[in-house]
Amino acid sequence: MAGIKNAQAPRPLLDVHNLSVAVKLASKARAYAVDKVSFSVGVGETLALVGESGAGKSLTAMALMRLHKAQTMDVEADRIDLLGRDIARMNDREIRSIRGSTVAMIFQDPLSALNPVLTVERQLVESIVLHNDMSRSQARKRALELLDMVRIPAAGSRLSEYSHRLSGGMRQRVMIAMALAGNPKLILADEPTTALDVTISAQILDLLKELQRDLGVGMLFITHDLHAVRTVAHRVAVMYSGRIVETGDVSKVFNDPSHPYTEGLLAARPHGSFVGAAHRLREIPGTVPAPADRPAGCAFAPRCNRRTAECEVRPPPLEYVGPAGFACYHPLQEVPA
Amino acid sequence: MLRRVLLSPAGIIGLITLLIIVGMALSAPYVFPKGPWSLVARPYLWPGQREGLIFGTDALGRDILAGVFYGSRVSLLVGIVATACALLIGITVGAVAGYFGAAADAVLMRITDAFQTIPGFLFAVVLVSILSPSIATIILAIATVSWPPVARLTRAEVLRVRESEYVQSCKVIGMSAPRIILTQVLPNSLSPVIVAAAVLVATAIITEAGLSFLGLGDPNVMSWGTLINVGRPSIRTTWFICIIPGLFVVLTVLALNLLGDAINDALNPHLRRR
Amino acid sequence: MDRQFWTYLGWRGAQSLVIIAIVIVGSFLLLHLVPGDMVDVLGGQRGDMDAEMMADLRARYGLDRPVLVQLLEYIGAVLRGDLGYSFRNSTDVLSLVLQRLPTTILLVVCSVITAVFIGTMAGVVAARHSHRLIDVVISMVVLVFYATPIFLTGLGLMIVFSVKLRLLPIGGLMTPGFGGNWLELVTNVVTHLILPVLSLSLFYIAIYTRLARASMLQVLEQDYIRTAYAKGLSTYNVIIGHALRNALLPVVTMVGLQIAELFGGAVLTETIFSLPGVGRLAYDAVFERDYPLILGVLLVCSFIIIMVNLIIDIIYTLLDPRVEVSR
Amino acid sequence: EEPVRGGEATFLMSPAPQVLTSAMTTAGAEQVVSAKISDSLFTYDFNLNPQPLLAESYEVSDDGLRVTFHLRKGVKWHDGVEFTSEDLAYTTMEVWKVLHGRGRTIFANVESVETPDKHTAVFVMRRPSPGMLKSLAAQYAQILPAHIYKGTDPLTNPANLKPIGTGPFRFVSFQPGDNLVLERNPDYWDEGKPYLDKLIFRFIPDPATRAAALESGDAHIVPQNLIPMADLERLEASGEFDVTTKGYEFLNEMEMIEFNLDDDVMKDIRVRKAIAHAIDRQWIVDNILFGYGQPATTPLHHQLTELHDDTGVPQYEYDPEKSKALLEEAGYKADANGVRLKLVVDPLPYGDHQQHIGAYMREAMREVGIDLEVRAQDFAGFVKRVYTDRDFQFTVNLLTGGSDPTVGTQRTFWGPSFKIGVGFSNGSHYENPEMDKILEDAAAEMDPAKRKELYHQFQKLAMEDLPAFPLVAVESTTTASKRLKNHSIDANGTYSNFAEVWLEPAK
Amino acid sequence: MTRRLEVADLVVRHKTRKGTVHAVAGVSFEIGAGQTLGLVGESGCGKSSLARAIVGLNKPTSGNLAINGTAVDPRRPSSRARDMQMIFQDPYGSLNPRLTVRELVEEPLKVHRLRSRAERREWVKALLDRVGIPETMHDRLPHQLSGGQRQRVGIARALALEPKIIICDEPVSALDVSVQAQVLNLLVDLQREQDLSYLFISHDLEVIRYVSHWIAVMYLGVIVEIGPVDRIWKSPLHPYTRALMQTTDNREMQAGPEVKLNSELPNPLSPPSGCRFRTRCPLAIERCAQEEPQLREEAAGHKVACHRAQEWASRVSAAA
Ligand SMILES: Nc1ncnc2c1ncn2[C@@H]1O[C@H](COP(=O)(O)OP(=O)(O)OP(=O)(O)O)[C@@H](O)[C@H]1O
Ligand SMILES: Nc1ncnc2c1ncn2[C@@H]1O[C@H](COP(=O)(O)OP(=O)(O)OP(=O)(O)O)[C@@H](O)[C@H]1O
Ligand SMILES: [Mg+2]
Ligand SMILES: [Mg+2]
Ligand code: NI
Repeated sequence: MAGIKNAQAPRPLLDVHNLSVAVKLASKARAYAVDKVSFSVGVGETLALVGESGAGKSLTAMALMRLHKAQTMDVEADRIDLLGRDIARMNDREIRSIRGSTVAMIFQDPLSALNPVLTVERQLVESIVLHNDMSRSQARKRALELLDMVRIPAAGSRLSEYSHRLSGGMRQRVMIAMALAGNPKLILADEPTTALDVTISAQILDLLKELQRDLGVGMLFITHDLHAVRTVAHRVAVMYSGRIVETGDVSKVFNDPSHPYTEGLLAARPHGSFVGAAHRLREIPGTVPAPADRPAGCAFAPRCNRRTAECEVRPPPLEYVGPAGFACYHPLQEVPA
Repeated sequence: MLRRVLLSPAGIIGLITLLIIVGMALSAPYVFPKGPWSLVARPYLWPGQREGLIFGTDALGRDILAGVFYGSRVSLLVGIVATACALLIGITVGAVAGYFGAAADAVLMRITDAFQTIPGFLFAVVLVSILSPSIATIILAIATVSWPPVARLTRAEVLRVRESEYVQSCKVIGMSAPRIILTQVLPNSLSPVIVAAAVLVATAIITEAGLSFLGLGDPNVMSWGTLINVGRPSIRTTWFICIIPGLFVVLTVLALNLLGDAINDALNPHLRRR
Repeated sequence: MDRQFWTYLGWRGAQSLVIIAIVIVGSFLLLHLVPGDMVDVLGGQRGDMDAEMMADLRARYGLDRPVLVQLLEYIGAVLRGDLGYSFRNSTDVLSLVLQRLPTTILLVVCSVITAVFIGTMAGVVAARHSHRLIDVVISMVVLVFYATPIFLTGLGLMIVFSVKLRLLPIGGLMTPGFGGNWLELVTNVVTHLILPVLSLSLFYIAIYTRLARASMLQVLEQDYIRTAYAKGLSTYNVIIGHALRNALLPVVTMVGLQIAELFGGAVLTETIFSLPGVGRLAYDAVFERDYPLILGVLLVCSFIIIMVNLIIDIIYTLLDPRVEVSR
Repeated sequence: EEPVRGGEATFLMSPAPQVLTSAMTTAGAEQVVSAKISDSLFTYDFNLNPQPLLAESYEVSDDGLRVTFHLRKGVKWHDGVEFTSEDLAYTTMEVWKVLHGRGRTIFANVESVETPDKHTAVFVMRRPSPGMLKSLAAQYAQILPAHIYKGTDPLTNPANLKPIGTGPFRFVSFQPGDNLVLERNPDYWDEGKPYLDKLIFRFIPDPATRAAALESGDAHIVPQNLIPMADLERLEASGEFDVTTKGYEFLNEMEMIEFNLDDDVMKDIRVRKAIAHAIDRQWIVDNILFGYGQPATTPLHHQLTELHDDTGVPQYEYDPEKSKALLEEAGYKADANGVRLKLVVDPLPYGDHQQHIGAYMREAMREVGIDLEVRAQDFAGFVKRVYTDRDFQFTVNLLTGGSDPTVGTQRTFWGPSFKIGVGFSNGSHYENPEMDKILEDAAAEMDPAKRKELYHQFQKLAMEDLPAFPLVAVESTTTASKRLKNHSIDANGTYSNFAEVWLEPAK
Repeated sequence: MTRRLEVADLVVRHKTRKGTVHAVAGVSFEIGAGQTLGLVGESGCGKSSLARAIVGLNKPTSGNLAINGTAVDPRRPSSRARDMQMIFQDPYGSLNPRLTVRELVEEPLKVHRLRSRAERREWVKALLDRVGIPETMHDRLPHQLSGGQRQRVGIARALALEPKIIICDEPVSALDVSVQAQVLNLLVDLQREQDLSYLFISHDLEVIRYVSHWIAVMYLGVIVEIGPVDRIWKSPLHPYTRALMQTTDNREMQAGPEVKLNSELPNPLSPPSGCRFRTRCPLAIERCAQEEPQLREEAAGHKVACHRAQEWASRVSAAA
């Protein structure tokens, strides 16, 4: 399937330069769970951030909104431009003022992300009142509108419900409605469908895609589901152990990957049946290193069959070829010397 | 784990204090070979009033320091034995109720509830006085009123562990229920109970002191409670008789709690690191 | 509150009945199987009762029949709302207990409220600044409270505030023979209660502080707190609006579990501050082998504790809509 | 000093009274409070001579079989009804003789009470009872209003909790277990009295709290050793409080060892003597009683000045060597640890003193090779063990001697008073016909000199046979604010009616 | 082909305070030697309940079970252990955190008192070697292993008693994609080597397709479609199966009615009357509400429970 084509070159909405997140470990050492990642999201564009568990996707999103745990983590960044303002230099008040209004978030597990003891209405209205100059009754009306917008049937009666009474899909819709309450320009969606069933997940992906198109917001879509990336994203950035190893248009990256990891990831997914074809899946040997155990050079080197001595010395830089880029000394397209 | 405990300042302070008190308990017969009861001087001597009697004498002219030394033996003994009994009852009840559920659970938990709805200390007072105060009845009474929380805690943990996949997997490999309880469920559900045990010992020591305060201590056994009881009527004048052993109670309880907290902290990240 | 809630309540009610039955049978048998009965004590105190007179008394009080018969009769009487007669006090047990109950309830309720209120506040503050100086200070202070036996706290407070400073009365529930309007009466009772309540609640303040701190820390880790921050709420609003209510849930549960202990602790407090409550009533009754009275006190206390627990369950249901699922 | 009218005095007690009349109970708390509400026939001076109260005078016939009381006229019950000889007759015959623990003994010989007129009552005796006249103070002989009690069950009469008396103070309110409030009786027969407007009793179980209450000025008077002895010195030294031992002449408490003569070991008088010699009673007086008492030389308290006489009475001075020799003689050889025999003592669980004496004895006995265990139990357990199960070796008991040997001491040594199940009777199970005869004769002897001689024989014999060993004659203390006057002016002390008590206004 | 496992009319009910859930409402299937039956369905449709009932962790309400042709009382979870084992979903929760890798794998042998100590050691070593756990890790505790390694230990443990049937309840759902492939390959290899039969549960259709010989689709406690992997993949007949296929990259599915789901699973406490799927089915007709469709064979081994299945079946066969 083809990725969604984005007609004109996007105006940058979010421009991140060398964002790092250092995690303080028990032994007082620090490890970079996110290591100098740079990316941008254009207006009306969806950038998918994919990678396996522990790659640092969530931390990246958290760090942008400064929602990381300050006691155990430090965030460093050269620059994080959001609509021309550098949010890396903002103080807490300023950050708070963009949370929910300019940037909204959707989380992976809607059950735990909704407050269990407050009604849907209370939580929705809270967001609405916070970011719009509205009375309570106006806010209630707006809440109903939002629930309709995310296609919750019988929205009126859902307002007084508690989250545990809603189904998984419904909860995620409520989360999305809450995210939309402040009319954000950018939505950070952290694995919004991972906790959901395939059928529901498809519905939510459709909804997100539609909303994003209709409202023209930018979206940073975090996932490890490659199929989901194809469905909703324009561009994709592949993360591996805290670094972006490859980025580019979805169709380019998926159909013609440059980085061996990207390729391995794509090939590891079952395609077809072993019964007839009797083929085995492509394995990537080993496991993702934890940030503290990351080797000096290319983080993927220990698992890579193309590695050379060079790979183990210094991490390869992310090099751009047009809009696409990859971080590998031995990309797949490399003409063997 | 010990290392983790020792890494936290609270753990170290707690452990050292406790070791000192245990040391006092062990060394008592050597330091005071004549025992805690011998009448060494005039009653109500103030601390330091007479050389060699740094804590003074009690209402009968016994050396309070000796009493404190010997008292630590009894207080620790009461604390530990009562806790051991409470743990034995509580863990058994909790494990059976939690693992087998259904009728066993209903019956055992109602009994536990019944014990929990009777005011604990009051019940201990009733028990000790009708059975007549002795170290055995005091231990019995304390154990009787302190097992229900252990049972609840164990049950909750067992319920959690029972549903875990590794217990399921043991059922699938054909392990018998008793063996599962003993080798799988209990070892994995007792950490919070161990933490609670430290606090239980502390509570037992306080309860013993409280009972003695009401005159329900064992008169043949020198505990901190005994001293407190002896000193209590004259607390307005010779407050030290009451306060010194009282401070030791406070210290021990503090130490046990600090240690319990440290163990808890040491166990927790371990469990959370998944 | 829907039907489910009422079914649940009915279920809890049934459980409570079973518990009370266990308490009755258990304590009755316990008290009747130990040596020494009320007549022994009576005989002892009167000094010159002969065996016949004692046998007479036993017959009169029904103490000469088989224990099981006595038990069945007792249960029958309890069902009729009759807790027996305290011959020592020449009054029926129920009215005796009811006369003393308000004092104890006042003491316990005030202590619970104080402990929960101060404890939760301290716990929230400590959690909010966890691992900083204020947290350490709160934790240590509270631990010392926790480690100090109630009687030491009580006597200490009394010596300082009543004897040395002469700020507060020494004991009792109110000035004997107090006559005044209700406002003066309330003031009078309050001044009498300050020290007992404080000494009883200090221990529990510690428990609630630690609990509230732990629970707050745990709640602050939850995803919905992150959601609240992501909405753009201020820390204050997040804590008050989102975290507190969730953090209170274990506190509420703990109140239920601890109410019985507080009644127990009341024995000591009432003794030290000479409050005419049920704790002291029971304590005196024990020494006089006034079995109907001891039983009555235990029973009424259990009953109240069970009722309190039911109320707490209802509060819990109001605070946490998930109960219908989790219980 | 000129008494001042007015003021409220607070009286601390423990335990709390359960009812407010003492006509049916021997419990001390009831006696103290009811004496203020209801007057008795007499009060007693320090030498235990009766002083008129409701009885203006009395006479005894020569054979001692008719005792006539002339009652005071114009005395009214608090409800306005006149007090008459009918009240006395009713109370004597239907209450004291039937329901009062001591009364049953004291008035055992009263056959009937004749009431020739409203103000004369004649006690018709079966045998002379000289001791009876020592026992007509309020604590043993509180008179009840016949118009309220007659025809009811006195034990459950509601007036027990809302008493109607003839005394200087009227009932106002009673919070069981907490306080009792009395007010001045304006119609009191002794016009002008009482001086106090209000008398408040507070029942405080904790000794430290009592001391604190006295010190903080919340209370004015605390009777009967209810202030810890250790505090007395300091309180006295403060200059604000008085400590007095006056006013307990009728009480005559004695710390006494009762040996169980049914016990194989205790049967042996050498062992009993050995125990007696092993105890330093002066130590007990000095260190446990803080000097409030004397080593007892006979079973009769030294405050019973008329009868107490230790001339020629065998004494058991503190002498461990003698004690060891006696044990040796009795066949108890020391083992490797120096232990000759193991014994158990049961101290009466009432107050701390017996426990402390027990604890002291454990140490003292060790000196002579007796390994002593001090058993703990509560009051009920003690009574049952000693008087019903008789499962003990010896006790440390606190026995009330009373105003006359017939009231108290007699039951400990008189054979017939041994009854299973009866508390504080003849706990030793001592039976000696000679002794029985002496006691019976003495009880009925009208001639004071002969009576004294009989009791002297009693004291000698008791100390020879040693069924019980009197340790210490206790002197009880009353601690009171110096502002409170006239509270211990007769033998009844704090048990008297407090009509004379007055409170100096605070400066 | 021998029948390893036969399940007939299995019913599992869970009593809850709110009512009774018919988690498995009459399920029948069989698995042959060396074959895999893949079981898919949405969360809550009863897959785990079914699996647990088969291994004896749940007591089924009714139904029959036969292993190698011999009937086993499904209500008595006695010694099925040596014929049948299970691999669990959660690689973190399925191993006792206090036992070493070696002990974990040895445990089943000890329980059944099989082999001598030395033999046991040998066997454990061989097993761990086979699943790819290097000897250096044999004395580690579970928390010192990665998710994939744990799952391998779980597999070795399941194989210790040399069972022929293995029930795999979502064995790879919790694993990273790159590790998933390793485990899937291992499972497939083991099957070939040892002639194992799998009941393989997943909600990932691609995974199911990869490992299975047969696929069964479950919906609210019943199997709505079952058949050989290729048939199901290429010509699914049940609208629900078709809806599931839409969520994959299945490009081989034959044209048929477009089924897009817009609603969620109904409350399992009160499943709809008639066809359970009708409330979400865009193709439902009146009959669906009245009559519960039975599994009917539409082609060799391919059974569907849908009143309208024949309509598309004829079209499919026409197209074929
Ligand atoms: N609070 C924390 N303390 C220490 N390390 C952390 C913390 N949170 C995350 N990490 C580490 O940081 C790394 C990145 O975590 P992150 O949550 O961003 O991964 P992710 O890509 O979102 O994974 P997933 O797909 O599982 O959500 C991981 O190795 C994780 O162990
Ligand atoms: N122990 C239980 N008690 C009560 N209800 C249960 C229990 N186990 C499962 N259920 C219910 O039975 C139904 C089927 O659950 P089951 O776990 O078998 O589904 P599943 O298909 O395995 O789902 P998943 O894909 O989420 O694992 C669900 O509605 C579930 O709520
Ligand atoms: Mg994440
Ligand atoms: Mg499942
Ligand atoms: Ni595609």
